Amino acid sequence: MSDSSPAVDERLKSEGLGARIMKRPELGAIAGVILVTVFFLATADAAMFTTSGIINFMTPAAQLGILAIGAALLMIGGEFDLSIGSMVAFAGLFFAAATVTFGLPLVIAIPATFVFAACVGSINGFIVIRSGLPSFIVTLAFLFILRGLSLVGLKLATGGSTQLRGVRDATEGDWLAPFFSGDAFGGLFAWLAEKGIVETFKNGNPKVPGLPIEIIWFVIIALLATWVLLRTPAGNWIFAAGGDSNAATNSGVPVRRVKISLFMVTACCAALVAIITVMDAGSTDSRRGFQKEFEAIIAAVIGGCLLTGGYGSAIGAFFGSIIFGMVVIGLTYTDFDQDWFQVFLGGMLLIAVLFNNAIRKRVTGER
Amino acid sequence: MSDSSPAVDERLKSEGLGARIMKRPELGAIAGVILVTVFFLATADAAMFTTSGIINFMTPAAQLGILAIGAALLMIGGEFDLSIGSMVAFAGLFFAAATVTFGLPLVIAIPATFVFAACVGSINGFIVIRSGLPSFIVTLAFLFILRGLSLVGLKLATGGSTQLRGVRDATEGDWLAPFFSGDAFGGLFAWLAEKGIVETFKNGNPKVPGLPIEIIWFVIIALLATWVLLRTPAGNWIFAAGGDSNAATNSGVPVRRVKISLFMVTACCAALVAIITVMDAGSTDSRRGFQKEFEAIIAAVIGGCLLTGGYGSAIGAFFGSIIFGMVVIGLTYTDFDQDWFQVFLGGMLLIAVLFNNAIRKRVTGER
Amino acid sequence: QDIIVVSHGQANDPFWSVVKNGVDLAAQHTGANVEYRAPETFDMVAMSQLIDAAVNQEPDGIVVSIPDGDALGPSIMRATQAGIPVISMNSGSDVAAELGAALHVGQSEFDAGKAAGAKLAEMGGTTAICVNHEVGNVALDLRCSGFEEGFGGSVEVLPTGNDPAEIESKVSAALASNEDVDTVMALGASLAGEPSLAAAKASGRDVNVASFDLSANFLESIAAGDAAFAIDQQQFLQGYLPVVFLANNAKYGLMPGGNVPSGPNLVTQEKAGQAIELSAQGIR
Amino acid sequence: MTEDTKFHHGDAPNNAAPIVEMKDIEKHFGNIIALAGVSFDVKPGECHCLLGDNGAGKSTFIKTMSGVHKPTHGEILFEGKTMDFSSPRDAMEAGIATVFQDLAMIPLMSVTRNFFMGREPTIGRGPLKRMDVARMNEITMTEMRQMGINLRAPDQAVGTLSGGERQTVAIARAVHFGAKILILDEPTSALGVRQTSNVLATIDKVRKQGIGVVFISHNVRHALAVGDRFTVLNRGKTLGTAQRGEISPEQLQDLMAGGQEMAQLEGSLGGTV
Amino acid sequence: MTEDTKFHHGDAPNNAAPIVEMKDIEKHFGNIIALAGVSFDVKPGECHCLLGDNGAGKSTFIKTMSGVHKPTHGEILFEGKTMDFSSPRDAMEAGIATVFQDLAMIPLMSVTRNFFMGREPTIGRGPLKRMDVARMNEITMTEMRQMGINLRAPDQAVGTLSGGERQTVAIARAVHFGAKILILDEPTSALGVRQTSNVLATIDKVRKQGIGVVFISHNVRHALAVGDRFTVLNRGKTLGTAQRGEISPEQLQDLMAGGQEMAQLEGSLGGTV
Ligand SMILES: Nc1ncnc2c1ncn2[C@@H]1O[C@H](COP(=O)(O)OP(=O)(O)OP(=O)(O)O)[C@@H](O)[C@H]1O
Ligand SMILES: Nc1ncnc2c1ncn2[C@@H]1O[C@H](COP(=O)(O)OP(=O)(O)OP(=O)(O)O)[C@@H](O)[C@H]1O
Ligand SMILES: [Mg+2]
Ligand SMILES: [Mg+2]
Repeated sequence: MSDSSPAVDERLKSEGLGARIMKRPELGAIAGVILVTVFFLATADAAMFTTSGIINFMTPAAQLGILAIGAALLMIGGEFDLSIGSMVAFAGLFFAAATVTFGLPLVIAIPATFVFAACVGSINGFIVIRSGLPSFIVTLAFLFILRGLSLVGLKLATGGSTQLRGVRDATEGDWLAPFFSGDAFGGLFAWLAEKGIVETFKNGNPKVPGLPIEIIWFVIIALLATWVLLRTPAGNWIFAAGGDSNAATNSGVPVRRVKISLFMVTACCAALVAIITVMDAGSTDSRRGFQKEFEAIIAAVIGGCLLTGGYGSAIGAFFGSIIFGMVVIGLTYTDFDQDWFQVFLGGMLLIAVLFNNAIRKRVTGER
Repeated sequence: MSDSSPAVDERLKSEGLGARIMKRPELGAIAGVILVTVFFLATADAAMFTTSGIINFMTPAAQLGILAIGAALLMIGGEFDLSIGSMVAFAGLFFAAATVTFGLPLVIAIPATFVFAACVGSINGFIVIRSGLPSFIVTLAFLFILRGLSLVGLKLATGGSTQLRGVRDATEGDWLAPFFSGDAFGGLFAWLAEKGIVETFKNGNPKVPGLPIEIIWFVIIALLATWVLLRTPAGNWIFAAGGDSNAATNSGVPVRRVKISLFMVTACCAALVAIITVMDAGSTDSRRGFQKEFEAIIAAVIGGCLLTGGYGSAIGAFFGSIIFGMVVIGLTYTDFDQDWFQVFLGGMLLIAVLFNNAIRKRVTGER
Repeated sequence: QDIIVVSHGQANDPFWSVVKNGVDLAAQHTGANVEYRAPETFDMVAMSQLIDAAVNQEPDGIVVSIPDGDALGPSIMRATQAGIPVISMNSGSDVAAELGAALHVGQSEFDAGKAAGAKLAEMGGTTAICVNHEVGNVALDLRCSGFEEGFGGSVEVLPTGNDPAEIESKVSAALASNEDVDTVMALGASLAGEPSLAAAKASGRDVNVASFDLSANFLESIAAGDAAFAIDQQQFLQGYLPVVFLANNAKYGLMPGGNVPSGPNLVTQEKAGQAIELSAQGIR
Repeated sequence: MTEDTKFHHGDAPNNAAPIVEMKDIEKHFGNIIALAGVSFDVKPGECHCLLGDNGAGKSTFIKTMSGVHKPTHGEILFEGKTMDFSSPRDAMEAGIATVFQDLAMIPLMSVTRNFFMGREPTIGRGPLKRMDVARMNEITMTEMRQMGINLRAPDQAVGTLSGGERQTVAIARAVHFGAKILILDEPTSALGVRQTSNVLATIDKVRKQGIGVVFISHNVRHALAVGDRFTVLNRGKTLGTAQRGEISPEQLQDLMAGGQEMAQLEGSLGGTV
Repeated sequence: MTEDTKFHHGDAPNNAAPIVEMKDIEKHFGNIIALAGVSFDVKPGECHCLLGDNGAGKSTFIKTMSGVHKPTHGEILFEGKTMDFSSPRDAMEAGIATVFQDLAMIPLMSVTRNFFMGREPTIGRGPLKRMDVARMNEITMTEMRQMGINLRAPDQAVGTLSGGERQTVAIARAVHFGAKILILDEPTSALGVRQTSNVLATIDKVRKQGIGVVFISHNVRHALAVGDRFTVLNRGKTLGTAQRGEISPEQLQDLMAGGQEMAQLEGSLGGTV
């Protein structure tokens, strides 16, 4: 009973650093990123990997990624949310109407949008929990409902059009605006351009006016989600709820509360994307976020999340979004006939995931 | 050791017929069908429930249903196929090219299409099995690849257009055509119309020329799939493979073979829908089957299949497709503004599923 | 009277929402009971089923768009054979008469594309991209091929998704990877036109951007001289006129004797100002 | 089979108020009657054994005690007050820790994460409040070692542990968090001899601290080794409760078999299986 | 603890050729070494017990025998020929039936469907070939009753069975299909006394039919009751094999505990846990 633990267990082989790293689901997707990068370095126009090129593909990747991280958290928690794409449109309408139609300042409109999204998310969650139905079917219903309501709401707000404009005018000069739109570190980039570190146009303007704000949000959210998952009790509960919700309940995890909170978080991620894109575009329309739920799930799965729940990582979703964004945008930089676009898209995705998987197995010696 | 089983176990309460029926997943969806029917009886134009109206909503339900039954089998077996929608386009192109471009008779073109689809399906399955990746991501890649190839193929076959026409002319008069296109029992319906049993237009033409062939296929496939699931060893293997593929393998179920076969079956269902719709429409384009994979999964889930596998039924998918078809087409018989269409669609789906679920719980006393 | 409109465009598509507004206004003006139906995506099979559903209700007239005469033909013929007057709109001018439609209101997508291409070539374009946000949608494919023919120079079709951010990035990428591109043709103003314009601006090059259909923002850019022009096919009329025709046909048996071309109408800098307000109301 | 053990028994005053009292519990699943009226109580400092044939309803019964199932009928008194646990978490917060027969572990999660699932210790505060991973790992390794299992690493996934290792995690967890009542549903079923004796010793230890233990087992010898009272269930009903010393191993074994005759093995196993 | 049982032992000629012979098996999972060279054989008509501490590698070892794992190193001879089972199905077709520790059952499926999973009897032919559901249900009920479990209905989902009922299904299934070798990984862990004695009696019965039995248990008494030979594993290595009669229960128990001292319980359990 009192045998002390041997310093080194003879039943363990020593393990390389590579194996230890690749075992973490959050890092597996890196192999895919590297592969895709190498592929495009070889085939794409050099413009793709200039500062402006990178920012160019990182912007959609970041918008997708914010959703994907929310979706990944929810998937790890064992549920789906198919309504996030529609939520982007609906929250966008809510936000645009708040600023344009009601003329509210951002300091009210933005929190209101988040609260509103969280409410819708909690309704989703509540129905799923109470009815015991699969979240797939419940949130699917909300996919349609929210999309439909966005259309109806837009027509109401504009008197017949499906596009609500004027957000840029309405929010111009608001002190909160720089946190949700435009580019950050404009000064830095101008300075870098002066020094010749980032490219400039022929007229001397920097090609990149700054770092788009969504990229900063993307990184912050990825770090935050990783922190929550790996270092907080809530993270432990999320894994438990998704791994086996029965066992988790029996072990004292408040599974219902966890799942409803996750639905709210996911909806808030959608609202954030909505606010950013609406402020950037200055307008919203009823098609915003179309099929984004799908892409978000794709990115999360590329990043190693299991559809069955209980396994995955936010950093994985981060890299998954980058892979997806890079492939979608990157193919435009290549010389391939664009008719073949979808074939390449599918092929690249498959190869990236297979590669990532093969590398992981090889390194960790798993079979 | 030799106590004989008591005639009636005192640990069982007696159970009504209702409870016994509702326990079967294949019949749970009936409650949803009834609810939706009642709803439309109350709100829709009376034309919806005339013979022609019923056939009108059964036609899309049947086309969706054939896919949904394939998807349901695959879901019960624990996998997804997101490429069936693209498969419809791709098999449609293959079939149209075979008949129009190469002028093959149906007796060659149809089997070739099935073989071809089965091959693609088996590639899907093979990659899933060998790599151990989730089928979601693998078939997603094929969603893009097949859709892209359809576009490329169409442009090749037509010399630049994305629409291939002339299938109707090419297949006219082929002895196999009546099995895959048009209406069955035309004579019967004409006679019924004469007798005034089915409605006629003002000018005396019967409103229904016959029973669309896809409805017959739909019913046959539903019965066949139910038979396989409930009465054959293969059905047992499908449930086992989806319920816990590890446990199934350990118990001697050839899980790999089962899963690959299911991918092939699903692809063949898609090919059947492709053949039927291409022959009916007389043309094909690269958007055919768009998002059908999604609708098929919806129908299967409405019908009680679990996304996690191992549970569900073909008859459930049958009724799920009918619910979906009825709601989509039914709304056009009502006076609701089209702007509200998606809101109603989502709402109806949610209510139908919630109702079905509530009834089942109430009747079986489950909690 | 009951009139049913079946189109291939969804109610939330900015273009088709204008058609629907036209339909709604015509319903008001004529007092007819009009319903607008469309499949969830560009799906000819689903659309033919919607036409069948419409025929079953035996309305006093049906308005359809015909992007694929083969696929929709039997359903439309079923209507005409049942004695229901049919007017086609938007697409299908080539097959309308053959299928028994009384007349066609619309513009040929191909011709519109051709006109736009010619105009852009005239403005000095030599190398162009055609931003197609729904590859395989035959109507959009036709716009691109018409554009290709009219433009004459080198044209590359750029397939994109439905997401403005993605479209902007892709157009940026296309501009960055080919320095020669001097013309961008977008197939929908709000979805593709506006982000294309943003990408063109960010590239710092002198690129002509034109778009099919209208949106208020895009029109403002035209007025400001940033964008070249927009092609308006005045789809409001495609919704409005057929309903009015059919209502009058039902009431008085009147029907115009030939097709009505609703466009194309190039909205250039001079004309843009007036269109902006109407576009914001969903009329243009 | 001997009855004189090194454990001290009967210390707990027989007249102490029970911590939990379950009165006439019934539980139906649809048309299946799993419990048809069972009464039971646990006093502080005693080990109350719940015995019975397979399918007798033992697990169902303790699940109603620990808040997993709501009883179809009957009353639960906790420290004298009527209680209605709406979830296992409530029961846990009241001080009831359970080792379920299916262990309630998440296979994909690490040993440490499973160990502390639902009750993670934290350090730091405000936004920096986080799990105290180092301490968690240490506690896990120590507690497991005390039960006789040397884990290779605290971050091994539970799904890759051997059956006995996994069961030990569940037991160590319950013991670590058991405040007033510790429920053990066949805790020794997958354990090796060394681990089993550790668990039995642990039961004795926690009992001495005044915690009430509910111990389910099919092993008469294990039950007699640590039990103070014995309640036997059969087909959803109680066959009766006996004090330690009032009943012989053979009688108890007969009761556990539901009164039905057993296969011809008696001799070979020295009276008790 | 007595050694004279009603079972007859040692009937199997010690010099019969083994059905399965495993030579120097190693199994690594990534960087974890679960088996570090284990040799083992089973002869027809004998019950060979595999004993050892938790995590010793018993389950891993029998999984390589039944085709679940491929050994990292080592050789498997089946009836004298080198065998390389690529799946459990192959092993099964060769005549090896296994009760896995985790039972390998599908919770959502009915008892009957689980019982016959992978080997369904059919009637009819051609396209009408179908499962013989009536016979399947009947066999299931009968076999379960023989093991001492009265099922309410053959279509109850396995997930709703009690732990012991579930284990009995797995055992009854393996016994029904075991042709040449029957592997039982802790088959009695969740069983009641009556069911346990039935299982031990069953082991004896099949052994008499010339089937080789591999029996894993942590219960020294159960092992001694039916075992002919005893192999003890410890930390992935064999500690040696003993014939029945060559070793006392106490010695065996010491070996099973991996040679480490046990808690102070010896007395209370009459020598063996
Ligand atoms: N969720 C459920 N649905 C239907 N029946 C159930 C359910 N849970 C348990 N049962 C039934 O209730 C009875 C009692 O089960 P329980 O698990 O309580 O037995 P147990 O005494 O713990 O047996 P064991 O010793 O084998 O673990 C069993 O016959 C079982 O089939
Ligand atoms: N898939 C796996 N991955 C990593 N380690 C594993 C895996 N399977 C087993 N192990 C490890 O191998 C060792 C042996 O496990 P095994 O299940 O064979 O033990 P056992 O002798 O059956 O123990 P028990 O008596 O507790 O069932 C254990 O320490 C376990 O942690
Ligand atoms: Mg139990
Ligand atoms: Mg084991």
